[in-house]
Amino acid sequence: MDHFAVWIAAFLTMGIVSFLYKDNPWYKLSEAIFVGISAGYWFIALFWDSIYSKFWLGKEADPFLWVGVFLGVLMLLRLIPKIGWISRWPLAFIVGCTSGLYLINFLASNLMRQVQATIQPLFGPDFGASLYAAVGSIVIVVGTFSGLVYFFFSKEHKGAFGATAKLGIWFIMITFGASFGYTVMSRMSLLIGRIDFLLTDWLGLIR
Amino acid sequence: MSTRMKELLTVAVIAVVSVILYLGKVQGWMTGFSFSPTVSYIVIAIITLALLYILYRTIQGKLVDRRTVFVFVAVGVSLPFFMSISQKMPISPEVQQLYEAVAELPPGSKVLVSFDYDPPSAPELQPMAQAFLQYAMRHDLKLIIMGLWPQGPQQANMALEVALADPEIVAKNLEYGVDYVNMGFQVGNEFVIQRMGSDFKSMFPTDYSGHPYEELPLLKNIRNFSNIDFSFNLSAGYPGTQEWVQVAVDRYGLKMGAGNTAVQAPMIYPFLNAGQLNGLLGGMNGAAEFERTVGLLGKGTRFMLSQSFAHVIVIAFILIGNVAFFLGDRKKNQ
Amino acid sequence: MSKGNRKYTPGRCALSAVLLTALGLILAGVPVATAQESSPVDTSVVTDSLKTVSLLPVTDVEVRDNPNDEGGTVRISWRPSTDDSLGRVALYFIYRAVAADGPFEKIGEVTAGTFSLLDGNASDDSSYYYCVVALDTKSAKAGLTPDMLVGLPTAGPVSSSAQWFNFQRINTFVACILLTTFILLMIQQAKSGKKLFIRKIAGLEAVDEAVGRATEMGRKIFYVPGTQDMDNVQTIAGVTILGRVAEMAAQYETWLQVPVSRSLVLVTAREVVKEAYSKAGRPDAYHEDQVHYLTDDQFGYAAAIDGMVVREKPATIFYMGAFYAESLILAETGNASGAIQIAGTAMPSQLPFFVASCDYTLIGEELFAASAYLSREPKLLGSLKGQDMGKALILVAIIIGTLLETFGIWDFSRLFSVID
Amino acid sequence: MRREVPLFITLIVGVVFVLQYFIPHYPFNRMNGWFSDWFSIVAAFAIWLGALNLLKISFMKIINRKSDWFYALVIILSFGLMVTVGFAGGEAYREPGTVFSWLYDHVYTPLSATMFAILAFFVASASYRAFRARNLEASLLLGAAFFVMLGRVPIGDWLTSFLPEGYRLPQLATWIMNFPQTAGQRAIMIGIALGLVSTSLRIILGIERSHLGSE
Repeated sequence: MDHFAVWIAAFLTMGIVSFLYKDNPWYKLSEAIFVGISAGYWFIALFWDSIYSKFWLGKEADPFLWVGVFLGVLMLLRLIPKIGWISRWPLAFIVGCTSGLYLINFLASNLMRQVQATIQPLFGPDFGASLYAAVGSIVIVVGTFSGLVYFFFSKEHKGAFGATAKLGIWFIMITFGASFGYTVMSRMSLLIGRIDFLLTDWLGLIR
Repeated sequence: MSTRMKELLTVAVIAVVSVILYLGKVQGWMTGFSFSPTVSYIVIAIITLALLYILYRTIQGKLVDRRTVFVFVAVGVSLPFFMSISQKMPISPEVQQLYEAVAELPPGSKVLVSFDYDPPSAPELQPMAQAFLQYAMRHDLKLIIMGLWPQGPQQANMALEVALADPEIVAKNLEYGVDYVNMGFQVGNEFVIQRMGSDFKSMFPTDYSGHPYEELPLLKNIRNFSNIDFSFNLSAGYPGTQEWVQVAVDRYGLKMGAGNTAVQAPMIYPFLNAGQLNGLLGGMNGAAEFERTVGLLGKGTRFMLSQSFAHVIVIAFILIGNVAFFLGDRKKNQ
Repeated sequence: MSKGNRKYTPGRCALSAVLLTALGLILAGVPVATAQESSPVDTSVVTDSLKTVSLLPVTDVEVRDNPNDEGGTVRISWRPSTDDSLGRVALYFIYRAVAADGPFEKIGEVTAGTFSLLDGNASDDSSYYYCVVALDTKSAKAGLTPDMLVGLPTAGPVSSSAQWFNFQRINTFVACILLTTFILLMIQQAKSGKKLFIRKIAGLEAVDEAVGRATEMGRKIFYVPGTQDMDNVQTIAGVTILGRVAEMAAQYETWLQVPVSRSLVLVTAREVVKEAYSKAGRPDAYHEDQVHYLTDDQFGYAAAIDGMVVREKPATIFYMGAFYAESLILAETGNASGAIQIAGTAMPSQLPFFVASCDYTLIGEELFAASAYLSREPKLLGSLKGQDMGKALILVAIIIGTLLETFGIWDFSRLFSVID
Repeated sequence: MRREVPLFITLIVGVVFVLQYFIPHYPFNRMNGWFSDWFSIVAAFAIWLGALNLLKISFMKIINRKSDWFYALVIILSFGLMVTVGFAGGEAYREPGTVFSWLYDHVYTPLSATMFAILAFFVASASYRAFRARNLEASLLLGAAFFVMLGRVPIGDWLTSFLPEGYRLPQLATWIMNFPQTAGQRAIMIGIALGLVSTSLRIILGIERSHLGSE
């Protein structure tokens, strides 16, 4: 059985890999299995984790949970074309909650907190410790400032303003470059992990 | 040859190769196969020559097909598996910072470890998880494990299995429920973190295998984050480190370190810089460095050679592409 | 446009800002009135039982409800024991009881040098008495028995309570009000006919061209709204932009296909596309299965779209919303198939690849500006302008703050602190 | 009714959910949790819509004998299989040893892990094809990528071992990550936060409403 399992896994692995050469029946088969199995997986996982565990799992259900059930039922009314429009109510509810929550979360953690971290003495405690540290805190202030200027929509990027915006886009490009380097690192690691599976578990070449 | 014939031929070749591979595995023809250092250097030289050939072709104006690039990546990542070349590795400050934060915890401190990833990201995060759990157990830290991703607790169990097999840890006779617990998965993303901030138990009435909260001695005095001394978050995306920082660190003042996939890591640096995090492990390289700092070499270290190769190959292709671009440009200008 | 929005005149905006702030202050005042009086303790008495284990006196124990929280927490603080500075104290033990004379139960310990503790295990319905003892290393190891605490000075009674306003968050509250005011003000100005300049966003200038190209080639347009659900604002932004794209597609009579990975997105996207087709005067051209579901799984979704792109060869592909690792799989396959690609996301880690593999990319904030930019509705453009005012304020704060901090005049950054 | 009620609902819940951040008192302190419960319940109901849509489209393909109808059949069968064993497995459907977990470990996991891993190939081909030092901006991107990629693997340290300690590639990479990268990242983050706040406001106030459809 174990052999069989490893071979199935290897067969599907190679099916996906074969797409790199070109689209082919092997890939199409793997893709169809993937779509079906994963849709089934989420269907089942949502049922047990979101509904069963909340209502049947022997604990006392919070009465407010029924609001969710009510909204869910309204959502399913979409299946009846004539009154399908009622499903906009739960949708409006979800969108309203999301907007409210995100507004606050991002305002506090991504805006306030990051502005706070940017405002610091230009010559910080590490100043003079090394060349890197000395330049570092100045770079942070200048980079964040000019980067924000780039995102101005209502002013033409001309003159000194334009020059600052230009500096900003340079910083953003360095950020992208660093991000790119890290992503390469990450993706290669994943491939290494997969090749480890093929060489070790499937072919048994490496102990 | 018609397309149909080609397809049939491909299927036949794959079938034959599969049979050979199967027999090879059953008979153990090549188990434990590896290159000697000399062979390793010859292989490296061949790869370099091949890259130079591609450069030559590109200069002549023939861009290679993307599939050639694919083959190089596959070969360049696979071959180092058979090589044994040792590499020196410097430790970056963010890894050192995490190590120090953990090392200064007194024995018996309660550490919350959240496993927020699934099997596809395991190559990067599993080595970190293993090294962290093993180090924590060797230093008598109490571990409370949980997951915001459904598959997280399974990954945690795999890492625990490895850690508990360590002879030094076996000697400590650690007991489930007293020295470590796995609380399992809970749906609700960042809202789980928020509820834990005020009431741990309401989110995890039972542990992964169904033991009630009250019956686990380790959890006796744990009501919320104020009872946790340190937390370590292993994250591959949403929900992950950003959400932990937004809720647990910013609102409840939890002390936290993080291990991230390399893709996530750059986004986490502003949090590190703002002092919201105590240390960060980024990607497999972070894992390897951490393994070195705590002196527990594992898969992270072993895979670093492949990682080096892969990076060099990608850089080589960027350079080759740019050579083609500049030469092409010059031609256009003439 | 609609009558409902008339009410946002500048005057009213300012008024409501003032009122809301006042409301906040009033609410904030509530806990001040109800907070328990702290009770200083007479610590001159040190009993014999304490001396035997060399307990050291702790002075001025204060207990009070922890402010700005949902209740259940009491803050205990004390003056350092005189022996603390001499390095003789190892630990402070903190005890709690429901009656002044015990029985006391240990609820925590802190190391020397820390002079406060939060008791998070309190119940709002009962009141408590606390006592704090300082111990040296030897007696800390030996431990204490409850009877040793008899006669020890206690602090209390105190009970925890929940507050109606978190005063520590007043700065976020003010920021929220300010931004809202800016945006509403600018919307008002825009509606009154003031011309607002918006700089060019290259990615959005190209939308028209991209839709037109699909029409010329007689091929499809794919629109991918990301892999996240409707509880992500990026998805909402993506779906909103879908409306503008669908309107153009309807005008050009080009087949627009929207594969989605979440059921709620399916429902929403259908509403949007249907609305767009009828707005463009082509309700008959709308077909429900234009928007269809694949799977909730990130990579299952990517695998399926890859297959569709290779087999159906769309002329144009849009990626607008929240994307993770699938971004590159999708964009590279689309690129290899020769489609024009326009992407937009606020996920910084995915942006470099969109920049590399797509023809145009909306970076971060530009994604949120897109729907305003495409529709050119004054109300939406006004909100962009309001957003910029917020940005200008931040820039000024960075300059002033950095100067103040560099010359050590004032800790300006504290204004932005959000830590509770 | 079709439009006003949803707009009203959005307005009310949006404002309440903004205010709950400032009000620690019950019931506001619980709202976050309720929302997450509600959302997951609604999503669990709504997935019926998605699943039915997937099945409908696949069935249509089979009935109309469109090209590739065979794969549509595979989708239906594998979906049916997963759902059947998932329900049959009961509460413990995910425990090791069940058919569901077998399918998860040996079908689902290798498929998604491989899909994730082939990104490595795409990264390499995108690097070769698309990352050109066309102008100063692109050169900065490439330069940063170059230093970070080399600086994060042992070979970078080896290549610059002739430089004094503290100025080698790994330290340079660390510096890039900690300062210019952080600055750029922060500008993007603050910008996104502003965009998000303004989009959320537009939605709450009903200025942005196309997601609610037509009359």
